[in-house]
Parts: sequence; structure tokens; C-alpha cells
Amino acid sequence: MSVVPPERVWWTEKIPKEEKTWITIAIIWGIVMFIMMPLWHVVGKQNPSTESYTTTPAEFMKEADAFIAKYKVGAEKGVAVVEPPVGSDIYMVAQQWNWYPVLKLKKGATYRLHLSSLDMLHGFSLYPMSTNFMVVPNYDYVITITPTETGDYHVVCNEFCGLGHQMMVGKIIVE
Amino acid sequence: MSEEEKFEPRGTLALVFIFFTLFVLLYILNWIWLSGVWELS
Amino acid sequence: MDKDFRKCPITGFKIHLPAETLIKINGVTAIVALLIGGIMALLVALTRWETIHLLAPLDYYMFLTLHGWNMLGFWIIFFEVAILYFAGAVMLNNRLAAPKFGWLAYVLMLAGALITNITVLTNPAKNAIMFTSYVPLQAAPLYYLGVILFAVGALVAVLLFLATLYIAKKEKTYEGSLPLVVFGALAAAIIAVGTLLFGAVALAPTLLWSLGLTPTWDALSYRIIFWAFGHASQQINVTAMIAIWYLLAYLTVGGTTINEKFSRIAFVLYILFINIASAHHILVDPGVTTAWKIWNTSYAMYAAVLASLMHAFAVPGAIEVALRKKGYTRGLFEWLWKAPWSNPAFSALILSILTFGLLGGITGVLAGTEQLNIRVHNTISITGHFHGTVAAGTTLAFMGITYYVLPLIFRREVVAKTLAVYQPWFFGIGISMVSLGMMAAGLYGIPRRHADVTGFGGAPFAFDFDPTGFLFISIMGIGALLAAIGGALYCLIAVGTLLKGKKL
Amino acid sequence: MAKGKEAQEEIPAMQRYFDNMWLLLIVSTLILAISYVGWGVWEALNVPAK
Repeated sequence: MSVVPPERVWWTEKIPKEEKTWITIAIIWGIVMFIMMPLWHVVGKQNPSTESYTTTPAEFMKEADAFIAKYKVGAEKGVAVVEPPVGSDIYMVAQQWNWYPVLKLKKGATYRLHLSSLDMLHGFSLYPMSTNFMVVPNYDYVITITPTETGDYHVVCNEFCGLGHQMMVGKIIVE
Repeated sequence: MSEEEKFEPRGTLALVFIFFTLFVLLYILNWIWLSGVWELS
Repeated sequence: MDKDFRKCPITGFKIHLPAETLIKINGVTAIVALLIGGIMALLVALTRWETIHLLAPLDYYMFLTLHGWNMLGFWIIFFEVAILYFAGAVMLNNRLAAPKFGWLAYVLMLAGALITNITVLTNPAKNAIMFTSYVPLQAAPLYYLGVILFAVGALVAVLLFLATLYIAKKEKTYEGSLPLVVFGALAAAIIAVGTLLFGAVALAPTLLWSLGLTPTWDALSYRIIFWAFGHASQQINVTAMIAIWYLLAYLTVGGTTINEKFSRIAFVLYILFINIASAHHILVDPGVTTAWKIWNTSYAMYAAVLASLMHAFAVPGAIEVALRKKGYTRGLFEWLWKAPWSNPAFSALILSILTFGLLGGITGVLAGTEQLNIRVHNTISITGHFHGTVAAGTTLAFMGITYYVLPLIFRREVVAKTLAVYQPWFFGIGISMVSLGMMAAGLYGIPRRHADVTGFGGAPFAFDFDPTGFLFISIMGIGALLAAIGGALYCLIAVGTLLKGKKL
Repeated sequence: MAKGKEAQEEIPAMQRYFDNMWLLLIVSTLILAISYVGWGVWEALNVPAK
């Protein structure tokens, strides 16, 4: 019984066949799920990046501002629109409570996206197909991205970052 | 059916198999959904 | 018999009276926390339900912060402390090692809970920084003090439980191994020790920092250490819930595990591997390697998932075998149809198993897979996942056991028995809709912890989410109303029984 | 409940480990401290500069 001590020696009890069947299936399933993760790094095309560097808000802002000055093609609603060359390093800055600049990318081209925050933790959430990364101050997170569809994308902040959190929306345009 | 078999948890085994099937289906479905996002590495 | 003890006329347990008083006071405090957290839950849910959108952002963030603390912290942990004292003292016919420390723990926890609630309510603009309290967001020192007092109090209670087990063995109040339910409670307590230790490591420096004594510290390291507390504390809930499953299977139908070894191995797998799964929170962060992520989030190759799957067999199996022995042997499922569904503790148990496994368990493993996490991290799907595990699974199990605690410990006959039959169904179905609605809405990118997903507070790049997402959000809203009815019924029945129930 | 024959049987080593709550406590806390917290924080603190 579950509420009184078991028999003196319970380790040698035989496990019945239903339980053995179940435990075998469960172990195999666990191994399959475990293998899927490294396997996807080899065969899959959607893996979280582990390329990151230490930085500071001032340093990151300087790099991002240089990037914006170099490739700026216009402005939308007061935010710089930037069209970087294919294959280049691109920057998106998170700060209370906006994302900048607006990025203009080419479908099928690969970029190295640098993400960092100038103040709090923020969450990079790309809409509409929900792709999410954490944006951590003092870390430059480099994600190699290849947009696969054209259209207007939005970037929502999905980590609580203070009382204006809900106002934090950015934009990426893919042509 | 023998006297002993009557008391075996065969119903539970059936229930956990249904649960397991659902688990595997959702697992596969999630990988398919994942393939729809931008290429990332 | 010693004057400090009474013999329970129903179960035959020797009950230590100082332990009984502590069980009562912790249990009642838990239910008060559930009531407060529940009112906040309703306010939060009615805000996220976009058709109503009740609260302004500041109020929403304030109530969301406190909903988190009152439910995940205060309701669950006060109740678990009561369970630990019950398992360590009553179930072993033992005395509580040092009731004075039980009172110390209680006072610390209560003070912590009150301070946290008051600091957030009086100055939400400063202190509504969410359950996670991520640095560099900074609250006032009192906020961190409240949280730390609560965690230290809980740690004292856990150590008191371990001391109680120690004297039970020394004074030979039982022979051989611990009863399975007590072993489950021990597993929860062991998981709690590591959890609470790292809670202190994460939050004590934040207190110093908010006092201005130390500079800010690394946001990523805080996240890693915080989740050794934040997610591992939910593993305490899982383990305590499963111990309660075994207890309820016994109390409701006389079920007992088919194999002691099988169930105990599953508990030991939890003890060893479940806590490292906290890495689920760091899957899409910079700074950590793939190897660390895969090893830890797989709970060391899914050893802890294996444990859950084993319990998911052992508990229903125990119920089935017990009912088959009562003569319900026809076909595969006669035992299930003829089970004692009119007993609210039984329906709560079954609903707890179903919701925990189907809603919380599966989605937890999915969202916790390295690559799959990219799609759901910090979306409302995650909120849906833990409303399946802790809000549905753990809460239902605790509600179920309440229907036995009231007559056996408080010695009052449960009032409004007909209402009680429906109570778990209202709550169970309601919270399942909340969980499913959130999980589906999250797949459309709708974020968690967001005060305005339709207007974005007038932000320049405001846009519209896919309306299908909002359809699922409405399902969450309707579910929240049903769950609120179930939760209110539970509080009413419990309080009504304490005040008006016939003395036994 | 022990049967006569089992009463003399020696308790298997694994059962004794399972009954030793201090051993379980130490191993559990160590695994969390090393595999998750230690390894993770070490990696976070050793992120290279650009």
C-alpha cells in the first residue's frame, strides 16, 4: 500500500509485463527525441545560434549607428530604413521602447543579424511566423538569417521590459 | 482469460498508448511547423 | 497515548497535535492565497481577452506580477508545506521534530508574502517587475526582501520535514523503507532544497544591488541562476502532485502501485535529473553552447520524462487494478465507467492526471526542445503550458486532497456535497480551455506578458495579429470564467466547511 | 508484512541507496549545481569579446 511501508525487500520484486512494455517504449522515445536535436543541427535549417560576443551598450550603439549611417536609404515614421548589401553584418538595436532601424532585406539572401539591448532584457519576436530570440544587454547575439518569403514583418518585444513594453514594435521588409 | 489476467491493468496500457500516439503526432507536427520559419543558424 | 497525540478514528494514524495545528494554518493560508491570486487571475484574463480588455497597462502588469507570486509561490508552497508536515509526521505516526521551527517558517513565509504583495500594490510603477524579476529591471529593496523571506521560510519548513524523517527513523516509528507517498514527498523536499538555495543565490545579490551596495550584475547569469529557482520550484509542484496522486488513488479507490520498485525508480529519476531542465528557459539566449542546452534540456537524455511516463502508467494502473478487484473486470474499460465519479476527490484526481499529461506534459517537452523553442519562446504558448501543468494538474490534485483533509484533519463534514461534485469539473474544464486557448494563440505569435496586443499603445509600427489567434484568446477568456467559478466554489466549500461544517 | 524467508534476506544495495535520503539530497543538489548552474554560468562568463 502506498501509505504504509512496503515489504522489507522490494527491490527484487518482478516488474509486470505491461509496465515493462511501457518502459521500453518510453526509453526508446526518449532516445529518439534526444537524437533529434543534434540531428537537426546537421540536416535542419532552423537552429538557435550560439555565436555571441561580449559588448557594452555604448560600443553596440556605436557599431549600429555606423551601420545605419552607411546604408540608410530613407526613413519611415521617424525611424531610419536601412538596406544593407547581401551577406553583410546587419544590426537591430533594442531599447526602451523601440527597435531600430527598419531593415530592408532580400529574399533568399543570407545576413548576419546582430542583436543587443541598450538597457533591459528584451525579446525579439518576428511576426507572422513567430520566431523568437532573447536580447540581452552586454551580449552581442549574432544570428545568421535567410528570409524565405517576401513581405512586411514586424518585431514585437515579448520579454517584459518596463511599463512601456507593449509599445515596442519594429519592422523588417523583405523584397 | 485466466483469473490473474482479469486484474491486469490492460485498460491503462491502452490509454497510455493513445496518449503516446498523440504525443508522437504532435512532436512530428511541431517539426513540420518549424520548417516553415526563416533559415537560421 | 501521549497527550500530544490523538488517534484518527478513520485511518488509525497517530496524529501529532502541534503538527496538526501547523498543517491547518498552512492549509488555510494557502487557500487565502489562492483566493487572492484567483481574483487577480480573473482581472488578468479579462485584460488579455481582447473583447473586454479590462485593465490599463500599469494595473495589468501589477496584477500579473502578483498573480504569479500568489499562485506559483504562495498558494502552492503553503499547501506543500502542509503536505510535508502531513507526510513526515502523520503518515509515519511520528512527531514533528521541532514545531517551533514550523512556526518560524510560517511567520517568515507569511511576512514575505505580505511584504511582496504590499510593495507591488503600493508602488506598481517601481515594483511590478513580474515573477521573474529579471535584472536590470530594479524593484525597491523591500520587494526582494519579501521574496527572500518567503524562500528562507520555505527552506526552514523543508529542513524541518527532513529532520522529522530523521527522528522517525531513529525512533523507529516505522520499519524498513518509507511509505511510497512519503517517499514522493521526500523527493519533492529534496528538489526544494536545491531550488531554494539557488533562489537565495539569485535574489540575495539583487537585494544588495537595489540597496545600492553593489553594481548591477550580468543579466544572462541572473537568468541562468534564477531559473534554477523559477523552473525547479515548479518541479517541486510536479513531484508533490504525483505523491498526492498516489495518496488519492489509495484514498478514493484503495489503489496501490503495482510495483514499489517501478514507482520509486521514477521518483529517484526526478530527484536526480528533473531540476536541470531549467535550461528550457535559456534555449534562445546568447552565451551558452549547444551542448549545454541539449544535455540539460533533455533532462539528461529525457530521464525525467521517462519518470513522468512511468508515473502516468503507475497511478491509473493502481486505480484500474483496485477497481478490477472490486469486480469491474469486463472489457478494457468497465472499471473506468463504474469508477466513483461522484466523489470530487476522484474526479479531481483523474482530471489532474489528464490535464497534466495531455496539456502540460506534452507541450512542455515540445517547447523544451532546442529548435522547437524558437517558435514558442515567450509567446503565450508558454503560459498555456504551465497552466496545464501547475494551474490545472497541481491545483486539481491539491483541490482533490482537500476533500479528505477537511474531514480527517479539520474534522468537519464537507458542506454543499452536491456542489462539490461539480467543482472539479468547472475548474478542470475551464482551466483546460485556458491552457489550450493560450497554447494555440501563441502559435500565431501572440506574446505573453503584453498589455496591448491589439493597439500596441499607439506605437508607430503597430499592426494586427492574425484574427485566428484572437479566436483562441477568446476560448481562453471563456475558460477563465469557468475556472473562476470552479475556484470560487472550491474556496466557498473549504471556508464554508471550516465555519459551518458538522463537527466529526 | 515480511514473509519468513525474506526476513533473513539481505537488503539489496540499490534499495539501501534509495532509502538514504542524505545521499539522494547530496547527489540531486550536486547535479543541479554542476550540470546546470556551474556549467551554464561558466559559459556565460566566458563569452569572447569581439
